[in-house]
Amino acid sequence: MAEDDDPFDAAPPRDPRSGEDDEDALCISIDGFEGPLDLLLDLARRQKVDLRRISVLALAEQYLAFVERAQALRIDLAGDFLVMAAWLAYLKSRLLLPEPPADEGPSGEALAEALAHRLARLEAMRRAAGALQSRARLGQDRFARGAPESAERIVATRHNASLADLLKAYVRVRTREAYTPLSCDRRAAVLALEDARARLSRLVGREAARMTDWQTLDALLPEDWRAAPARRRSAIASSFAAALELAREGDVELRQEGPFEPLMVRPRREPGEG
Amino acid sequence: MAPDLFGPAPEIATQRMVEAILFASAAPLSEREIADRLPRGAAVGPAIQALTARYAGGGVVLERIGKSYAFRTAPDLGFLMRRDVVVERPLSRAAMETLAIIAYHQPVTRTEIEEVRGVGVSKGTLDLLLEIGWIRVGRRRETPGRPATFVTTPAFLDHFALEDVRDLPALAELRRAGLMDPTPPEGAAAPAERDDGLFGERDDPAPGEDDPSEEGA
Amino acid sequence: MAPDLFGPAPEIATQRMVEAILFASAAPLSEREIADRLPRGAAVGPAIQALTARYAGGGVVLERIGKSYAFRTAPDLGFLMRRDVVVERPLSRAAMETLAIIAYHQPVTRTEIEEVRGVGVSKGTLDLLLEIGWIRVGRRRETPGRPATFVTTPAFLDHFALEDVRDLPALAELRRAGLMDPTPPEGAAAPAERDDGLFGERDDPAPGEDDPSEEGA
Repeated sequence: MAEDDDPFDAAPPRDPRSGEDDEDALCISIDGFEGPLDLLLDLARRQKVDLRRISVLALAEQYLAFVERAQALRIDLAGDFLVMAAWLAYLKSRLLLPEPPADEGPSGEALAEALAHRLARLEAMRRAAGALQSRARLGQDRFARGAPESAERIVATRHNASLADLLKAYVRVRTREAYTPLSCDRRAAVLALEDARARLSRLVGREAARMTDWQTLDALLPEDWRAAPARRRSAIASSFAAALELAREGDVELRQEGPFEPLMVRPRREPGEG
Repeated sequence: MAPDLFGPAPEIATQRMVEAILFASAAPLSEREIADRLPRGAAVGPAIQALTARYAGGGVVLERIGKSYAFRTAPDLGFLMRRDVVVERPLSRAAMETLAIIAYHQPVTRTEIEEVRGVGVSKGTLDLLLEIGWIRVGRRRETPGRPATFVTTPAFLDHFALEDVRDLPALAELRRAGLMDPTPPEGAAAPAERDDGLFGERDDPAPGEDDPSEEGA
Repeated sequence: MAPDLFGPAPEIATQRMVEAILFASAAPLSEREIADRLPRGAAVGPAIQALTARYAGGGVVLERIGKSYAFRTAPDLGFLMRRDVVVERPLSRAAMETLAIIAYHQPVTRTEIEEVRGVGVSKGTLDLLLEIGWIRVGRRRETPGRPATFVTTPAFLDHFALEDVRDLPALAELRRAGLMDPTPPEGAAAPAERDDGLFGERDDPAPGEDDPSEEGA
């Protein structure tokens, strides 16, 4: 590593997974690598030069050798490791063979340079992560006032919620929705007109004595059909239709003050009764 | 550690250390307790005296409390600390979900919120969000019944450090790469889960329920 | 209120008050927040400057964190307090790298993070960083699919002792070396050189899917 253009003023962290520099270290399990790029970076570091000056050809050969050895040892390589191997084999051929006519896409050199650049970028961020971690961190190296003072008077309640809470709530809602069994919904969400009518007629008949005044249709909905909106909607629709039928047959009277006002119901009274 | 710690005169070094320890401590500390944290042999007493003198007259003073010491606001500045504060309280799950739906689907009617949530939304929940100032009543929807809609406010953006509601990640983005864990919560499939209001109390829209949205717009 | 408040010269009085307010608060405060608690017209800026100079080199220093200020123990004295620290589980290497990429490349999309790392952002990583409060959602990128972006927060600056994101270690050098750009410097590579498909699968967000902006007001 060329010390003079090292932006982080520190030797790159030694990757504990790479162990010693001997070739056998390459036999380590690939489990330690997060992906082909991670593995390539580890191989590139062994060249001990600035990442932008590595020999991509040598790197490609090392990678291919690694993959070959892994396959000889019957280690299962994830697909992306093999895709990278195929691409590096192609790159190697482009680097070794004479350049084809210009219109055949990027030159081998350009591809190699792009790869080296990618590795340098990843390396830079890896080093940056290390540099961040070694800063004087709050709660480890720097400390806030241990006993913040306040003679506070509580005047209001503020509701606290973080963006993470908000996003989670949304995913939760949408997920719950996706998992709600449809069949269950369908069966449960419809109050049959017959049922509504039977219920309303029984209620009106039985309550006739006590039900002296108008009541909202809402108040007459079955108890367990009031909460969930879908069930409630269905119950209102069925009960309304049932109320219309009963009114036509002369059992109840209906009244509504205006559009969208509550619908009122009462048992039909004999003329002169009220 | 700090190799140059004893670069300055030892009494200055000790003073700095005592200052830091007292500052970071949640409770007053005795000379003994301070000494326990310092390199062996540090002279705590003189350091405390020097600090007391250095802070005297400033906005913060080093006070002796019994046998212990602590930094405190200068007594004449107490009025600065006696501010009116607000206690923070987490938002209920129901309110959080309602808010999230409004944020993502605005302008949205109450019925639409209920459709997305799969459970009723109590009036108290919407009232609370209106009261906090994170939502407001938007334009009425031009559909039968002309229901009121709800939208989020600038205060909402402010609180969640968002520049625009459009910046909220799409559901697909949240799910992909597990930005937010999408495993269904237990009881996810329970069809008629009740939204029991904010803190358990006030759970039912009052009969003759006056939707807060009716007044708005 | 304190009647003798303006006994000393006003700038000294302001300095004392600013000192008291900042000292009493564990969280960083902006000039604005400080001014809100002071008598009208108090010059907060000069007081902060004077305090910064006065505390420099001591065991406690006045730090600037973004647009805010806070007293913190001097970084070289951490060892004195460390024994009281609740040991937090260190972030995974993946999470730390993701954080670094967000910090250095902000605003950055998830796909861009994956391009740098060469692997998908693992489940829960962004989640965790959001929850810690070191990152937040930025403006959507105005490219096809309008992907969400991520940026760091003031809490990130505070935690890592940065005055500003421009002060990230070696940022200028990395920029000069072209390492902040997705392609090699001076367009040496063929123009069509985009490394998609070959390495990290870049799955672009499906356009408009569940995008709140589509339905938004």
